[in-house]
Amino acid sequence: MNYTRQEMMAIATGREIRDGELAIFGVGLSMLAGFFAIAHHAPNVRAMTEGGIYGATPIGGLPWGIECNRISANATSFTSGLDALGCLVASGRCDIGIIGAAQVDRFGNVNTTGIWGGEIGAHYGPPKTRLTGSGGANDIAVGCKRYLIMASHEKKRFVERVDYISSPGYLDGGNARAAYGFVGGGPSAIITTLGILRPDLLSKEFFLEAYFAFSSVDEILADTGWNLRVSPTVSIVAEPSDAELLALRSVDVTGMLRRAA
Amino acid sequence: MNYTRQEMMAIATGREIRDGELAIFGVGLSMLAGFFAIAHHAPNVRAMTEGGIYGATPIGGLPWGIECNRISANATSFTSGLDALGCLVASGRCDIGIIGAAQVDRFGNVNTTGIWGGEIGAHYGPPKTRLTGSGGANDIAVGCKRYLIMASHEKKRFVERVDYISSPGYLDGGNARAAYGFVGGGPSAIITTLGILRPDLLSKEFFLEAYFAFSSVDEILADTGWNLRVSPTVSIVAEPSDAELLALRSVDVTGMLRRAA
Amino acid sequence: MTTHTRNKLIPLADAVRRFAFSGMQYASGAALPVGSDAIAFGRELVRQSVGDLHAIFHANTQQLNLLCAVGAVAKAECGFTGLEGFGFANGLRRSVESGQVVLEDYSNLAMAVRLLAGAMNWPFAPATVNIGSDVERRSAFAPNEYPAQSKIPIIQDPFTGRPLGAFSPLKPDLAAIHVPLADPAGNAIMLGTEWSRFELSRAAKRVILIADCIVDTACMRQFPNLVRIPDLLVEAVVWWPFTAWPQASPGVYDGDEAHMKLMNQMLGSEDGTREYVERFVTPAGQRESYLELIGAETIARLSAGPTAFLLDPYRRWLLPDATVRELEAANTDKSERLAA
Amino acid sequence: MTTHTRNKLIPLADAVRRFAFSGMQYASGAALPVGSDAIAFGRELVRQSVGDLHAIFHANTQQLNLLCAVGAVAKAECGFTGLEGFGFANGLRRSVESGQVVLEDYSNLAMAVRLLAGAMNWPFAPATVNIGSDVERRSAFAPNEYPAQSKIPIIQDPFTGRPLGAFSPLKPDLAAIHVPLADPAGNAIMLGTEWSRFELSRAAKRVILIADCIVDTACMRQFPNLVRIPDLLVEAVVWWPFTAWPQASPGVYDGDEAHMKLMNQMLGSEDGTREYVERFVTPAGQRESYLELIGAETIARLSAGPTAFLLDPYRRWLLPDATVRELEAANTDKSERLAA
Repeated sequence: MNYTRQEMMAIATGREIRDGELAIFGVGLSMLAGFFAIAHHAPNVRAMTEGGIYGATPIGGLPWGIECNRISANATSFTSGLDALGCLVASGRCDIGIIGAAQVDRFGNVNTTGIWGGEIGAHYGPPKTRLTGSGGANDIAVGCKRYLIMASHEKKRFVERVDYISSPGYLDGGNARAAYGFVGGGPSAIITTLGILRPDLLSKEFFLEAYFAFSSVDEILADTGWNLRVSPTVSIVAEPSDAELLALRSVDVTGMLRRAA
Repeated sequence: MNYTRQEMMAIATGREIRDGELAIFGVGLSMLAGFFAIAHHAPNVRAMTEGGIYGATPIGGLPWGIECNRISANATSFTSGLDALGCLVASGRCDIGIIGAAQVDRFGNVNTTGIWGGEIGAHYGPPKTRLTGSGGANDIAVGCKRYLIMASHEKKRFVERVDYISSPGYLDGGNARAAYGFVGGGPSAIITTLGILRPDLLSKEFFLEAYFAFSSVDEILADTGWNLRVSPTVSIVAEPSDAELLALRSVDVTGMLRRAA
Repeated sequence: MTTHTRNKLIPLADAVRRFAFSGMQYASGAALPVGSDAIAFGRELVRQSVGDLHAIFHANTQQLNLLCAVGAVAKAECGFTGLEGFGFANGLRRSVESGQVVLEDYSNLAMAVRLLAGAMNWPFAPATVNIGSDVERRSAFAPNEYPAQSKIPIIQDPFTGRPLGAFSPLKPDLAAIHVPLADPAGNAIMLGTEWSRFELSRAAKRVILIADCIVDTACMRQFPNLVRIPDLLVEAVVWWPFTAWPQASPGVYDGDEAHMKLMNQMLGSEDGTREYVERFVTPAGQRESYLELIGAETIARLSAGPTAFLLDPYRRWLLPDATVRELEAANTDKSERLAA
Repeated sequence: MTTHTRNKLIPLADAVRRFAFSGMQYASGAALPVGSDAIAFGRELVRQSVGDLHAIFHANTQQLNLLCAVGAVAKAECGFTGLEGFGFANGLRRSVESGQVVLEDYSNLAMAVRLLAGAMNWPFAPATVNIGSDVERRSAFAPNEYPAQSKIPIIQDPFTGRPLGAFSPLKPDLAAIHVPLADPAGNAIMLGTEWSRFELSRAAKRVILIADCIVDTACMRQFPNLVRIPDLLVEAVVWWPFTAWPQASPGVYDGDEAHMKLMNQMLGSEDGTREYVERFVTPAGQRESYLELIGAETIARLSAGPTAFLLDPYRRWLLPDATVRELEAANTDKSERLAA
C-alpha cells in the first residue's frame, strides 16, 4: 500500500468536491481534502473559511486555525464571520461544506459539544467531557447545499443517537428537516477512516455504500454502534491514483497525513 | 443688521448643539449649522453623516451631498449607511440630528414625501407634487436622542396636519410616541426663518418660544397654519455675536448664507 | 493561481445583453445622489431599450432619474428620492406624479436593512424605524390597504412583547455596482462610503462590477481588508472610466456640477429627455466616444480633485489600457467580434 | 483638528482599573482561537483579580482559556470553544466539566448575529440556524427548561409563516478589542479577518482598543475605508506590542506555536495554571517585562512571518515609541504617577 489510511480518507472526501463549487473548509483534514480537490480535479473551486478569508491557499504547512497567518498570507479578501457564515453559507450560496464529528448517529446528526454518556435527561448539567461546541458546523449543516461529515470510524463515535445534536443531520429521519425550512439539503456522505456511508433517499438513514481496500464490511459493522445497513451493491472504493497521491502530497507539504497513518 | 436671516437661523440651530455630542448632519443649512457649532462652542462634537463618513470637515465650499468629495477628502473613516443609520442612529447612540421639512404640523410631524393638497383618503395615489421622500430623516426622527427641525416659516408649510408623516414628531401628541418604543425622544425644537418653537412638556404641541429680532409674534402667527400658542415668556432670540458671525463665516466659505438673505 | 485570476472582463454592451432583461428587478450603485453609482450601465440599458424595470435603489441617483425619465421604469423602491444639493430629481418626479412609476417609499435605513435581510437570507428583518409613520401605513404597491398590512407587518418581540416592523428582504435579479477599482477576476475596492454596496453585492442574484480602473490582483493581495466585494460574488467586470459621471467617485474624480444641473433640468420634460438621450446617451456607447463627450478639459479638471490622494496607494497596480483591452477581447461575444 | 486627534492613550493597568469591574459582561477580541484577541487585557484582569465575569466570546481564545482556568469566569456564552489545531481548550474544559463555569452554547453565526442585533439595537434578530438542534433546545442558563423556551424562542415569519429562531442581542458592558493599528484618538485598522470585531465595537457599551502599533492619524486619512472602528466608538487606546501572543496578529506577528501548546498544557491543571500565572502573567505587567518574557529571539522570528508585507503600506506612519509614551503619560492616572 503506497498510501496511508488518512490519505485515503482525504482523497475520498476530496472526490466529493466538484469543479467550480463554492466550498467552505475547516482546519486540518477537511482543508487538506479541499485543497487536494483543487490541486487534482477542481481548479475552479472557490474556497472560503468561516472567518471570511477568500482566495487564499495555505502556505508553509497546514494552518493551525482558520485565522492562522498561513492562510492569511495570500488572501484576496478578508471580511468577517457574519459575512462568511451569514451572507455566504446561511444564504444557501455555498455548495459544499465539510465538518467533523465526535459522535454521529444513524441519521447523520453530529455531536461536537460534549459527552454525557447517553441521554442528558430533563435537567441540563455539565457533560462528563466537554468538546469544542458547534462552532460554525451547525451553520454549515443548516446552510450548505450539501455537506460531508468526516469521522474516525469507532464504535463509541458511531452511535444509535448522539448525546447532543450540535449540528443537525436528518434529525429523526425522513422529512424531519423540512419542519425547519433549512436552505441546506443535509449531509450527503459520511466519510470515515474505513469507508463511505450515504443516506437512504427516503428514510435518510445512513447505509454503507463502499469500503476502503484496507477495510472490510465486517470491520465496519463491528465498529458501528447501530445496526448499519449495507448496500446490496457495496463496493470497494477506488484506491488513490498516482495523480491523486501526487496532488494530495503537493498540498500536504508537511506530511501530516503520512505521519498519522 | 450685520447678518442675514439665513445666518440667524443657522446660528440659532447651532446653539442647540452641545460640546462632545455625537451629531448627524444632512447637507446644506444643517451642515453649516453643525460645523458652525463646532467652530464656535462645541469643538469636541463628533460629526457624522448618514453615509457613514466620520471625522470629516467639508473643504472648498458646501458639499452638494453627503457623499460629495468635499466631505470625503479628509475623513478618518468610511463605513456604510447601515452602520451610520443602524449602529449609530437607530441604536440610540446619536445625541442630536437635524432634519428639514416641506410641511410640519403642530405636533412636529414632518412631511418630505409629497403634497396631496390635504387628506390622502383610503386609496393611496400619486401626489400632486412629489418631494424627496424620507431618506434618513425618519431614522433620525426615531433614533436620535433629540432632533431639530429646520423649516422656512410659511403658512403652507406650517399646517394643522401634514399630508403624509414621513418622519414622526409627536404623532397625535401627548404619549403617542410611546406606543412604538422609539429609542429617540422626539423633536426638541423647530427652528424657522422667523423664530424658535418648542414642544409643550405634556401635550407635545409646539408653541412659540422666541422670535428673531427682525421678526415679530404677529408675523409668525400670520405665517403659521394652525392656532399657534405663544409662550407667556416669549422673548427675542439673542442676535449673533461677533464671535458667532466670525465662526459661521469661517465655515460658510462660499457665502451661501449671505447670498440667500 | 488560475482560480483567482480568472478573467471576467467584458464590454459594457455585452454585459447588458447577457445579464439584463426587461421586467427584471434591477438594483444599482446602492449609491447616494451625488456619489458612486453605475450610471454608465443605465445609459446602456437605455441604448438597448431595456424597460419595464422594477428598480431597487437605496437612494435615487442620476441613473434612476434618467431611467424614470425615459419611461424604462414601472415600479421602484427607494429611500431618498431627491438629488441632495441639486434639488428634486425631475425625471423621477415627473414619472411618479403622472403615475407612470409606482414608487414604494422606505427610509434609508429600512432599505439598508432590507438589503441585509436579502444578503443573510432572512425572510424578514426587524426594525423600529418607519413604524408609526405613513411610510408604514401607506403602500403604493397595495394602494387600497389603509393602513397597509402587507408592506411592513407589525410583529412582537418574543423577549419583551414590544412592537416592531418586519421588513421584507430585497433580492434583485441584477445589481450593477460601481467601484473605483476592480481586478479582472472581480475583486473590488471601494473608496469613500460603501453606502450599501456591501449588502447589495450579497443580496443580488447576480452582480456585475462597473469599474473606473482595473488593477492587477496583486493589489488585492496587498490590501485584502479593502476588498469588500470578493470575486466569488461577481459574474462580470466592465471597465468604464467615469462610470458615475456626472456624479463623483471619491479618489478618482469629482462630481461635474454643471452637468448635474444640466442633466436634471433636461430630464424635467419629455422633449428635454429626448434631447438628453440624443446628445448624451445614444452617441456614447463606446469608451472613446463617451470620454470625448465629457471632454478632455472637464476630465482633467474633475480628475484633479481634493480626494485624488486617496487613489495614490493603488496607482502602481493599475493595468495599462492595452492590457485591459486584451483581457476584454478574450471574453467578447463572438457575434460582437463578427459584427466589428 | 483637535476633534480628531484627541489623545486617548492610557497604560494597560489604568484601562483595567478604570473600565473593568468584577461581575461585568466582558467581551474580547471577537476573535478566533489562533488569531486576533486582546489577550494582554485578560492577563491584566488576572493581575488585578477581576472576577465573576460573564464572558462573551464569539469563539474561545487563549484569553478565555486562561480566565476560565484561574476561576475568573462564572458564566460564558460562546460559539466554538476549542483551540482549532491545538485541540481542546483545557482551562475552559476543566471549568465547564466541574460546573464552575456555566457555558451557554451557540453556533458561530448565532454569536455574530447576536452581536449584530446588539449593534443595531434590535430586541432580537431572526435566523434559521441552531433551531432543530440541541443548541436551541438545551440552555445552560435555564437548565430545567426542556425544550428551552427562553434561549431561542421560535417565531413565525409574518410574510410566509415559516418558523425562525429569535436570537437575543448581546450588549456587553466592556469590550477589549485587539487591533494591529490604532491612532491615539481611537481609529483602528484591522488586518486579516475582522471575525466580529466590527459588530462587537458597535454592540458593547464601552470599547477599549489594545493595539500592537500606534500610528499617526494621517494614516487613517490615507486609508479611511480601512478604519472600520472609528474613534467616536472608543473610550481608550492601549499600546501593547504582541497583544495577542501566543496567538497571531496578521501583518505583525505569527502565532507562537510552542507557547500555544505549553500554555494550553499548563492550563489543564490547577497546579499548572498557578505556575503559568506565576511565570507568564504576574511578572509581565509592563511592556518591557512582557517582551522580555517572550524573548528577543522569538520576537524576531515571529515578526518575520509570511504576512509581514501586509503591514508595509502603514509603516511610515508608525509613531516612535517615545512619542507614544509621552501621549500615554499625559493621560496617566495621577495616583499611578505618584506611585511611580
